[in-house]
Amino acid sequence: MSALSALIRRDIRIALRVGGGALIGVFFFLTVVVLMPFAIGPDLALLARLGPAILWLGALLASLLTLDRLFTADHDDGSLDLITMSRTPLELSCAAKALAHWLAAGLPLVIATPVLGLLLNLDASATAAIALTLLAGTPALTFIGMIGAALAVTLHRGGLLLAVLVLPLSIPVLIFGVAASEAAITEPLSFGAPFSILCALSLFGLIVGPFAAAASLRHGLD
Amino acid sequence: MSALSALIRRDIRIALRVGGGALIGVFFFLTVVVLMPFAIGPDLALLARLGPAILWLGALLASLLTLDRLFTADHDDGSLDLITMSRTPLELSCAAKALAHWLAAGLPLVIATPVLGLLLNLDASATAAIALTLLAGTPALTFIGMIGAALAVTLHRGGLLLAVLVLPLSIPVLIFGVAASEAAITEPLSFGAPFSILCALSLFGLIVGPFAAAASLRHGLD
Amino acid sequence: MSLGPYATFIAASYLVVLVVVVLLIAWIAIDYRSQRRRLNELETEGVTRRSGRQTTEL
Amino acid sequence: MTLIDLANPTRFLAFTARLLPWLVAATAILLAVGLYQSAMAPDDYQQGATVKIMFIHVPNAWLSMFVWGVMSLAALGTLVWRHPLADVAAKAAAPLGAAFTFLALVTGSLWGRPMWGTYWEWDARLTSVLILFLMYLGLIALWRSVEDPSRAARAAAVLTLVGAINLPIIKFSVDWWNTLHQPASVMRMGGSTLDRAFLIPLLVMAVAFSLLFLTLHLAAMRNEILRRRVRAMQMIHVAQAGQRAG
Amino acid sequence: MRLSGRGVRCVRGGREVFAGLDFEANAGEALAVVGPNGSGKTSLLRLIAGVLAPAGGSITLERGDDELTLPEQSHYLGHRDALKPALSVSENLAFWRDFLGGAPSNLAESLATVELDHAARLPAAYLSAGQRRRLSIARLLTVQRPVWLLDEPTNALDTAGQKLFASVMSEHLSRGGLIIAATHTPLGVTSRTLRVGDGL
Amino acid sequence: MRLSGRGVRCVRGGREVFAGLDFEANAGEALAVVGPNGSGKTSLLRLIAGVLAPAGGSITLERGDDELTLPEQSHYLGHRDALKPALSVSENLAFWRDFLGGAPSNLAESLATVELDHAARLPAAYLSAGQRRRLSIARLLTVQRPVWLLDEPTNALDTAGQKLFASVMSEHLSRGGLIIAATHTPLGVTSRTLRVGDGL
Ligand code: HEM
Ligand SMILES: Nc1ncnc2c1ncn2[C@@H]1O[C@H](COP(=O)(O)OP(=O)(O)OP(=O)(O)O)[C@@H](O)[C@H]1O
Ligand SMILES: Nc1ncnc2c1ncn2[C@@H]1O[C@H](COP(=O)(O)OP(=O)(O)OP(=O)(O)O)[C@@H](O)[C@H]1O
Ligand SMILES: [Mg+2]
Ligand SMILES: [Mg+2]
Repeated sequence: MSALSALIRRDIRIALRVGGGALIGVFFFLTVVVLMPFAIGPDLALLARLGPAILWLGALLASLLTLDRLFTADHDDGSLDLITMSRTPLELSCAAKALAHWLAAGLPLVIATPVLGLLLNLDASATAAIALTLLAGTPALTFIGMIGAALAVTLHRGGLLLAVLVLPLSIPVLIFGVAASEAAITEPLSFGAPFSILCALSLFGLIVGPFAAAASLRHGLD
Repeated sequence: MSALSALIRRDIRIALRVGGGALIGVFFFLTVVVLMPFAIGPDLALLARLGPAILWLGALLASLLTLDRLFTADHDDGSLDLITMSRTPLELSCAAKALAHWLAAGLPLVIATPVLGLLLNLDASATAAIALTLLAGTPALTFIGMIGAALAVTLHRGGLLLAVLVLPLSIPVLIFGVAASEAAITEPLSFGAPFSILCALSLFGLIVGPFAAAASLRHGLD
Repeated sequence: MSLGPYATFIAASYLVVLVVVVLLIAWIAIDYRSQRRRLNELETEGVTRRSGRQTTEL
Repeated sequence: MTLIDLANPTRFLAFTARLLPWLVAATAILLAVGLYQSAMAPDDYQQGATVKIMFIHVPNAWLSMFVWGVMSLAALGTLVWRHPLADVAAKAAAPLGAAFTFLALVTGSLWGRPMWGTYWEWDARLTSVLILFLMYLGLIALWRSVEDPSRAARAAAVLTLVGAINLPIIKFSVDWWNTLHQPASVMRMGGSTLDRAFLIPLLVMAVAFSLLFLTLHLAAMRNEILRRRVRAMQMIHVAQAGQRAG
Repeated sequence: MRLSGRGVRCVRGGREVFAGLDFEANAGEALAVVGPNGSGKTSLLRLIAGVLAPAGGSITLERGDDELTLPEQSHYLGHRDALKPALSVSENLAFWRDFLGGAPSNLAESLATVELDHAARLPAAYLSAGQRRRLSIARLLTVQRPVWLLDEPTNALDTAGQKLFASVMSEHLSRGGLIIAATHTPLGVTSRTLRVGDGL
Repeated sequence: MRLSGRGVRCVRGGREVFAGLDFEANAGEALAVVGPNGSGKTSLLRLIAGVLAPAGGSITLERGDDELTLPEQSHYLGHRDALKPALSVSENLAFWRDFLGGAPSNLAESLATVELDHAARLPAAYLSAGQRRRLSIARLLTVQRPVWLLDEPTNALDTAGQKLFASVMSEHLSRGGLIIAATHTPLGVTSRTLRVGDGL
């Protein structure tokens, strides 16, 4: 237990120190959102309509941008060898690392959503709905992305195909996330269905992610 | 001259072999485009109208996604020291690296555009116009992003911080890229003006980028 | 002086400016105190700044 | 005392110590006069009393851009002359600039609600100020995230200069953007030429805020110099401890 | 306690590095693995550490802790030093202590042993090559493990550092520890020698 | 040709590493930089290589090529070996040859000198520590530079490799080259010694 909490604390600390982790993720999110009107035009109604998609894309991007080095950084400096050798099961260590990543990079996005909702002219209930779906969905992004991050360690000898195979897994999350947010805005009654699928995806990722990542790491070291 | 071409060939070869670069960029591009219909709903006219904006946003984000390790990878393995010491001016080496990155990661986006145009219900001439603006504009994105990538070396940290620092700088490119594409679709006569500004921005980036990057690299090594 | 129907907005904007300026001043003042204090602490610990440095150095 | 002398940090500290009280007094007096005049200013026939927001909004908006200009000059000093005092000036200015930009945004929003019926509009000028604000935040993040101040200074200088080139581009391109999508509709007020009744309080407030910036900037620079001295002495402290151990 | 390998075979990148390798080391003994560059010394250590899988043969630890696997009872000190540049020296060490389950209190002590106490608050990015190596050695001291797997441990150490490390090793041996070290230079403690890759 | 430093001062991360350092080396001479860990040997080499800027003093090369700066006439061999794991051994070497402007033909020859010819087509990721070091040394042979700046060059080399490298160095010296090497072990060629960091 204390081993896992040490790992989580270390990763969060590094994230916060190196490049400001949380805050910078939020900045990035903010910048992406600010970019939108430049591309789409200052049409507030349209912006509001695209709001959920924009916020979800921003969140996906903000998690993707930092996720790819989740394990390669530890591999390159040799930490991963020691983590594999340690008495903590590798699955738990992987889960702890993903959790730390989500705490440092995913959660701040959820917290920043209300401010961004204001800029996109979303009303309070819509913003709340999007924040809720992000809260339920970003863990899935992190935990599924973790598999790709683990494969990246294995693959530094070529064969990027696998990494690309993992990315599509995050598309369902994105689609149901956006669908749930839109449902919440346009027809509140049908919010439940996509939202529960989103939660199911997150749970699924929570279970499959660490095992798949640990399996590919075990075979990936050399 | 042969030094620069050696550098370009090496970087392209690594990008293609280790992967990530081109394929992941194109893949992300695809994700963004596929997601939009879900967000907007089945309104084909609206989709076509937003087409240029969506494609440009996708391209902007996709080039960002792969740019952040442009110099840090070379810094971490010591190549950057030797590149700085060599007889090739650092500005030219920087430009060569950015060019290689554009060839490996930017050009595939341009090539993928026709396919994505189909998904967005754009007609042939509109797709061609967008591809043309992307061809003229993505070099600007790469060359401006290069400044951020160079700052990453100075700061010992990659990823988001740079994206945040550089994203505002790429806004003019986005504005004129979208403006030119839309002009090509709605009123072909006024295509020239924004398009030439776009080209001017690319040229401008081509000049400022390498100098700024080289300046920050020179001070950044230790 | 009557501020009309939008008095809250006017008052709010003046208030925000006041608060931010006061915060800035307070931050600078507190920062000054704490730097001075740490400098004194170090000096009483017998740490000296090196002599013979270039004039442009801090 | 020449400019060269001022470049010496110790002399700078001594000089500003003598200058600051006068500056504080001047700022306070001008602010008081400006506030009094703006309170006494008549209502605008179109905007009513909300025109009073102008007296704080416009100076802050001006300063938000002016401070970036100051930082750009300092950045040149850092890169060309490699002068540590230029680093200090740039670093001390960034939070101040961010604060003024923030105030321009907030007061503008608060003015926008009664005038346009909305706090925020994706309008050219508003968006470019928001981007300016983001760039300030990015710059502050950069300053904070690098341990070694002189390294941070050079990185920040490159970014400041690139940003400075970009500012006019943003402004200029934003016009294009606007004409393509919607006609310009903002930033109008009772005629383009200001009545003297508004102009004089506005100018007084502008000068007062500029003085405020100057005062705060000099004070923040002093803090920064002291901070670096503390840092240098801590380093020596560490080295001396190492010497004793080794 | 006895660590032994029987007929160990190692394949890397599709090529056989060595085969039929036998070795053994008892508690209190150091085994120096020597051989030309590319003969498979590092590979052997990584096999023992469990981060590589053997293509044949077996490696066993007898009379160790039965609850734990061999890697879980081992320290591995490789070329890559598992330090995070953004964390300070003591933060780095504290993390490994907590993660590997060391006793809570002996951090400052092991830093002092490797003469890094004055640098405890520096970020690890500021360390020189030898200082990094010393910090890695501090990890061995902070967490108790009976088996030490060392890959060219004296690299980058200055003469004083090499002496210091020799005394650290003999202290470990005298407490019943076991050391397997790949090396090109004399190890500094009495050791048996295992030669790999002569056939190549 | 003569490389000399006068009153060189080095500050890293805000801390002074050394100050007032004088040194000189003439053509055909090797200078061994020695000193305890963290005394600034690597820093000195990087100052000469131009990747660090001195905080004071000056470093000059007399009677070299007037058209070129000192770094442009130097080879730097550091801890990080500037190899791309995804490229093969010969691709790596060919890149540095082309980029640094070496003669076109002598690639296979220098690989043979460092005994890596059999591994020419392996990806560099597959190399052992000593093999990587040998590949870095091949770079020195492929491109001609009068000044060699070597940071613990014999690290990870086996005994044969150390001998081989000694002969490479003396060959370079006999052709009028100049070597500055930071080291903790005897260099293998006759050299003068520069001691750094004794004051600290
Ligand atoms: C968030 C909202 C706003 C922002 C970010 C903003 C920003 C700015 C900026 C940057 C300037 C300086 C422009 C220059 O000197 O070129 C400015 C000036 C000005 N603003 Fe605003 N503004 C906002 C809202 C408003 C509103 C709602 C009004 C009035 C209805 C207004 C009225 C003015 C006026 C009268 C000036 C002076 C123009 C001049 O220099 O002649 N602003 N604002
Ligand atoms: N990147 C850096 N930033 C700040 N300080 C550094 C950096 N690298 C090294 N230092 C500090 O500079 C001093 C000299 O380091 P250097 O690497 O030159 O030592 P060295 O003599 O090569 O030591 P070693 O024998 O261990 O290789 C050390 O005290 C170290 O802490
Ligand atoms: N990651 C890898 N993938 C494939 N082959 C590898 C890998 N690492 C090393 N090899 C090969 O395995 C062999 C043994 O390598 P190893 O690193 O064990 O040698 P070593 O004895 O430690 O050499 P050195 O003295 O140079 O450290 C070498 O021939 C090398 O080419
Ligand atoms: Mg080895
Ligand atoms: Mg060194």
